[in-house]
Amino acid sequence: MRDAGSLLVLDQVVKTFGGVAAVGGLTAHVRQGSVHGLIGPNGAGKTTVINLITGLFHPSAGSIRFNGAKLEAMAPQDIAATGISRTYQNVRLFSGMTALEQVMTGCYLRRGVSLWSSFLGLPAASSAWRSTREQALHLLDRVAMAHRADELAETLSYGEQRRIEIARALGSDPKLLLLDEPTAGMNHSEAEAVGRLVHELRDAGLTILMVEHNMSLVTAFCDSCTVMNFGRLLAEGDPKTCIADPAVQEAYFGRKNDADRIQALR
Amino acid sequence: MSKASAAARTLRGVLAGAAALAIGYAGTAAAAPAAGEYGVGFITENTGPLAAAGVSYHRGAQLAVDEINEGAWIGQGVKLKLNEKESGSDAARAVQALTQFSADRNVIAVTCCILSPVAAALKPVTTNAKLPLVIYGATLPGLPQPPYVTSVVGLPGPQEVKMSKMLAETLKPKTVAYFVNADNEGFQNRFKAAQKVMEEAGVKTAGVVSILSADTDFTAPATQAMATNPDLIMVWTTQTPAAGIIAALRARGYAGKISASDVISPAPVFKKIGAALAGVPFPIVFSSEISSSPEAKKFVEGYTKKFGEAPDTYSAQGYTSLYLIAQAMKSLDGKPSREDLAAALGKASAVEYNIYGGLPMVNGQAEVQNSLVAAWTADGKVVRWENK
Amino acid sequence: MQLFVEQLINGWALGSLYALFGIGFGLVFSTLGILNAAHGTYASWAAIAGYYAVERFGVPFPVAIAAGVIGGGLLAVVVDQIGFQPLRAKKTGMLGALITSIAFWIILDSLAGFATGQQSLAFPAASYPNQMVVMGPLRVPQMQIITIVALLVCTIGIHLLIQKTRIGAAMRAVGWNEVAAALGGVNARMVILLTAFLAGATSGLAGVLGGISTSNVSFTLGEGLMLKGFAAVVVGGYDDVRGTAIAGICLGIIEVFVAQYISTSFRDGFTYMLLLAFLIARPRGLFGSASFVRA
Amino acid sequence: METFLDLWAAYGSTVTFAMVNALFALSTYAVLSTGVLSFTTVVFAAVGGFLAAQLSGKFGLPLWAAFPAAALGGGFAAAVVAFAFLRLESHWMALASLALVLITRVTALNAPALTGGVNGLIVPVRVEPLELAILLALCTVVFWRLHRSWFGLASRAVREDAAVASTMGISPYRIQFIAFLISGVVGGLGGAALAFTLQFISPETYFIGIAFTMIASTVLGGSFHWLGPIIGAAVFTALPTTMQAIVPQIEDVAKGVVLLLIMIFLPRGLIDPRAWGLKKAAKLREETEAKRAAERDAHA
Repeated sequence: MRDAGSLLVLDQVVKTFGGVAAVGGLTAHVRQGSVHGLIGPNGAGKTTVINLITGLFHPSAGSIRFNGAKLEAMAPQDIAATGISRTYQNVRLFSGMTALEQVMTGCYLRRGVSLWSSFLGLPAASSAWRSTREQALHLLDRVAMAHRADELAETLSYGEQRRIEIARALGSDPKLLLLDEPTAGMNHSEAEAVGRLVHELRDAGLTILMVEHNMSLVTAFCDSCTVMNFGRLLAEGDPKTCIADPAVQEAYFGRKNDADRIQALR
Repeated sequence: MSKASAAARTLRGVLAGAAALAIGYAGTAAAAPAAGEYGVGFITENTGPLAAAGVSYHRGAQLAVDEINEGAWIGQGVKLKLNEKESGSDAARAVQALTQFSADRNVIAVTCCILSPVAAALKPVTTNAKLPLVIYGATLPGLPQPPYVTSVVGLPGPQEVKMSKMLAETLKPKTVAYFVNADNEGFQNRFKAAQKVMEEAGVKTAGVVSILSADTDFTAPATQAMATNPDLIMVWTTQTPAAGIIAALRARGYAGKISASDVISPAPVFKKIGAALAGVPFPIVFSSEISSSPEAKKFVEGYTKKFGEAPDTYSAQGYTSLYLIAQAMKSLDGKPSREDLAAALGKASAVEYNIYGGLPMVNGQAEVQNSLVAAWTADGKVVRWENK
Repeated sequence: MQLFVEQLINGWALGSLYALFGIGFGLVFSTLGILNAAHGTYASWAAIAGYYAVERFGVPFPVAIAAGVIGGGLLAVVVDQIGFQPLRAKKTGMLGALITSIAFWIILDSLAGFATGQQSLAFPAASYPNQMVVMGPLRVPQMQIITIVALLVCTIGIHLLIQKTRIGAAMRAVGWNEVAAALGGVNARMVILLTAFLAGATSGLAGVLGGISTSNVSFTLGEGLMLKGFAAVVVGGYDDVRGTAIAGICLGIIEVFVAQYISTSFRDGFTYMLLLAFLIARPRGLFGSASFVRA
Repeated sequence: METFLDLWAAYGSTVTFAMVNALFALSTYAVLSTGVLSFTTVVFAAVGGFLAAQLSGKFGLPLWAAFPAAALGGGFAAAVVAFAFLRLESHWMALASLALVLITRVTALNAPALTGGVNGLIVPVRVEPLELAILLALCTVVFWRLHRSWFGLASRAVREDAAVASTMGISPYRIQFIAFLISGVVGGLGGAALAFTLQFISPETYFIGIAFTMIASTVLGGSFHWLGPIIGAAVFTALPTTMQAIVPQIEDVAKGVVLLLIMIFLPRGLIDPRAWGLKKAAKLREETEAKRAAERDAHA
């Protein structure tokens, strides 16, 4: 029943590495057109969940459904083609590419021409290339990076690189955007800007699943959230309610010994 | 470039050469090339897999140039200069070296190659460039192609046949086991020639053990050959395997007769293997210790003085190649062109100055007349082989 | 039957050389991530070092072996520090190191040619145990027994070192991820030096033993070992010395038997077909651990 | 004019071999630019070389018919190799491809009917330097187009981070498979070009020597732009000739040392667009700072 309005459904997803369960039977729902937070202490398995959704890992058990498609056995590029796009916890831009080239690469899925006609430089391919370039510049403008379009991305500051990565992820015109700690390493005003961008995107019809550490940002940005600990669901629902949950409080602040142990396990 | 025009050019070259030769021949006594220094390109193999032999070839050639220049052998004021370029036994590098020589106007002839495939690779290039090439080492039949390609190295066959007959008669073996290079056609031919002689003499083949040139461990092949329990083991392989096989046979306790080819004649092989080589017969056309012609003695003396060691069969071949070139030079008048020289080389009916006691040439290919059967003594001397 | 057993031992001894060399090559590949084209020259130089120790100083057999082993190890350390260390900071991955190793291969091979006067040398027969050990109907050369035992000792020793000691754990950590190892308090530099030395020394031992028993001390020695040692590493799985040892022995035995019972022409083809089959059907090798997870 | 002819005659063969090596390097670059280190160019070259030699020798095919056949042969071999090898992890891929080079030589040695075995094959047709230059130019145009197309962008992404590229809808397998096909075609052409240049080939012609020449050329020249392999091949081919002229005694040692020095000081090769970008960024930063300083001065 709850599946009805959900764009993405994780059902009893398990992922084990050498016998250790990083994700142990997680069930979660992401509503269409919402900003959904995925939160939890370090080592809770949040990034693993993102990797499972995007196909970099395949679940050991359980299913992931997106917009009617079953993702669990699909290759990453096929999952991307269904309309899922992402950023990375540690920015993973391509070395040696300019900011514009990064975003152009992100536009690969909607290039509109075959590799073959692009190689031959047919008129249709050239005009498609130009229009894709325009789109990429527009996306860069959207994250306020258009003035840096022709610079090597790796020469830019960390915050700028994060913004380029978001622009790149938007290149494929996704239905679902997965942001893995998009504000990590940013100052307050930069983080605010990311928050505004996220809301703009949502209002334009995009669904967003974001991993976020900062509780105040979660309450500020997210419409709903899922809290994980030790690869399991701890709480789900409205962000404020979730954070107030004693189990969540304990996972984050209590039982310091456990936190240390998790830290050691990583 | 079309083949027709190449052929036409070749033909023109040959005709011009023949004409020049005819003129030269008419006045042999008066023939003398213009004084000056003429370059001879020498493609060395001083590095790479065959460097051990390559150094010897090179030294032989160096000595020949010294002798020819000092004695004004070609004519007053006519000198040869050896220009060396290294190939490392690699065909591509050898081709590069040859084209560079062909660009050097001062180079009138080139001499090269231990490996037949490398020589084969140079053949079209040298013919195209109309630059005479004298082969000093490679022995695949059909390599020489006068006038541009000639060879001073006798083809294997006669020496092997001669030795095999001798061994069949004196040793009277009932069975023979053979070692043969699976990847060297020259040695396969030698093996086949020897086997034919033996079988005609009623000697059975106990077994054939094939090895590869690059092999180094011969314990297993030795075990294999010894298991056939032969009266004689004939080793028809390149140098390193031959030395290794004989060492391995003796190390495993084989006390029977072994024979080999001239590859075990150079001194470093004895230094390496030692007494295990003693009494192993091999056919040879030149030996610093046995060959006794005045030319051979002069060669040995000069070589020993210059390089501090006795020459081997390879240095003898390098030496001979230069004398063939000098001989062709000598027959020409005025400033010799490459074409003229090629024609003279192609026409040569013998290497006149040689250390073999005669070295006739047929169609640009030297033929060995006199070969000996020699063996190492336990204290490292090469002597005529006797059945003991 | 006697022939069969003798050839089995011949193959075993030959394969032990391949395996010994392969262990060194595999150590560098798995721990330092370097496909080292110059590795064969360590074996050549170890044999040359051992040879000159005997030739010039008349040292006894064990000292000659030690000279080769230490020589191979030191050479490996020098090559690593000159050729590979400057590239580590620049993150050129496997490629950069491959090219510098090709450069060292060219240099060391050519210098080895000079060092031996372009000849193939051999240890004087009196300088090593060159008798046959008689065991019933069998006669086995002493050097074969020494080679077989050397492989056994090295395999067990290095396996224990890697699996059971702190240093070994550190080596595995470096192999996994150098940055992580440095953060985890492992002195990566020390581990690199130790690995390079150990790899050079093991391959050096193969070189000096091979140089003695095949009567061939020259630059071609390393090349031959390199091709077959490489095969042993691939078949055995590059991150497990036991796999390399077993694969090496098997390759040696197969090689000898193919030559004895089938044909020499097919010998190398057989080895490499086996290699290809393993690469495609079981790329982890005999004992190789499951492929890593990378995202 | 005469001096020029002399120079050409002396170094013409170096130029010719540089062009042949450039084809090998481009073939290696084709796969390397999608993040695959593979030595299989040698295999493709052997297929192309022996095919071209046999077609022109036995069936009298002219040069320009033999080249396309060699390209097809190389491409077909590449398809087979890619199918078998592309699922291997990168380290294994490198080892597997090296093993395949060894296997190719043994196979060629034992198939004398096709390859002439140990005695090799005489190739009756010769390629002129100009024809070779045209062939290389054609290949270069292809690589130039590829670089500027979606394939170029996708292959750079796959090389830098295949996992990230895959989450953007780029199939690394597909990109690398295409790269192998290109590598096979160009490698086959290179093999034929070598056969028509040497006019003699044997199984030894297509062996480790080529593997190391091509990989060294590519990395030396720079594997991040198509110009790199061409420049690298020129340098690497000219190196022995130069060393022979300067230090003939220790030619090989000198060649190794030069290679070593270039790698240590220019590990990304001679042609490195990224370094240009970094330089540009540094310059830009300087300018901005200068401007800021000027503004400060103006305010003061």
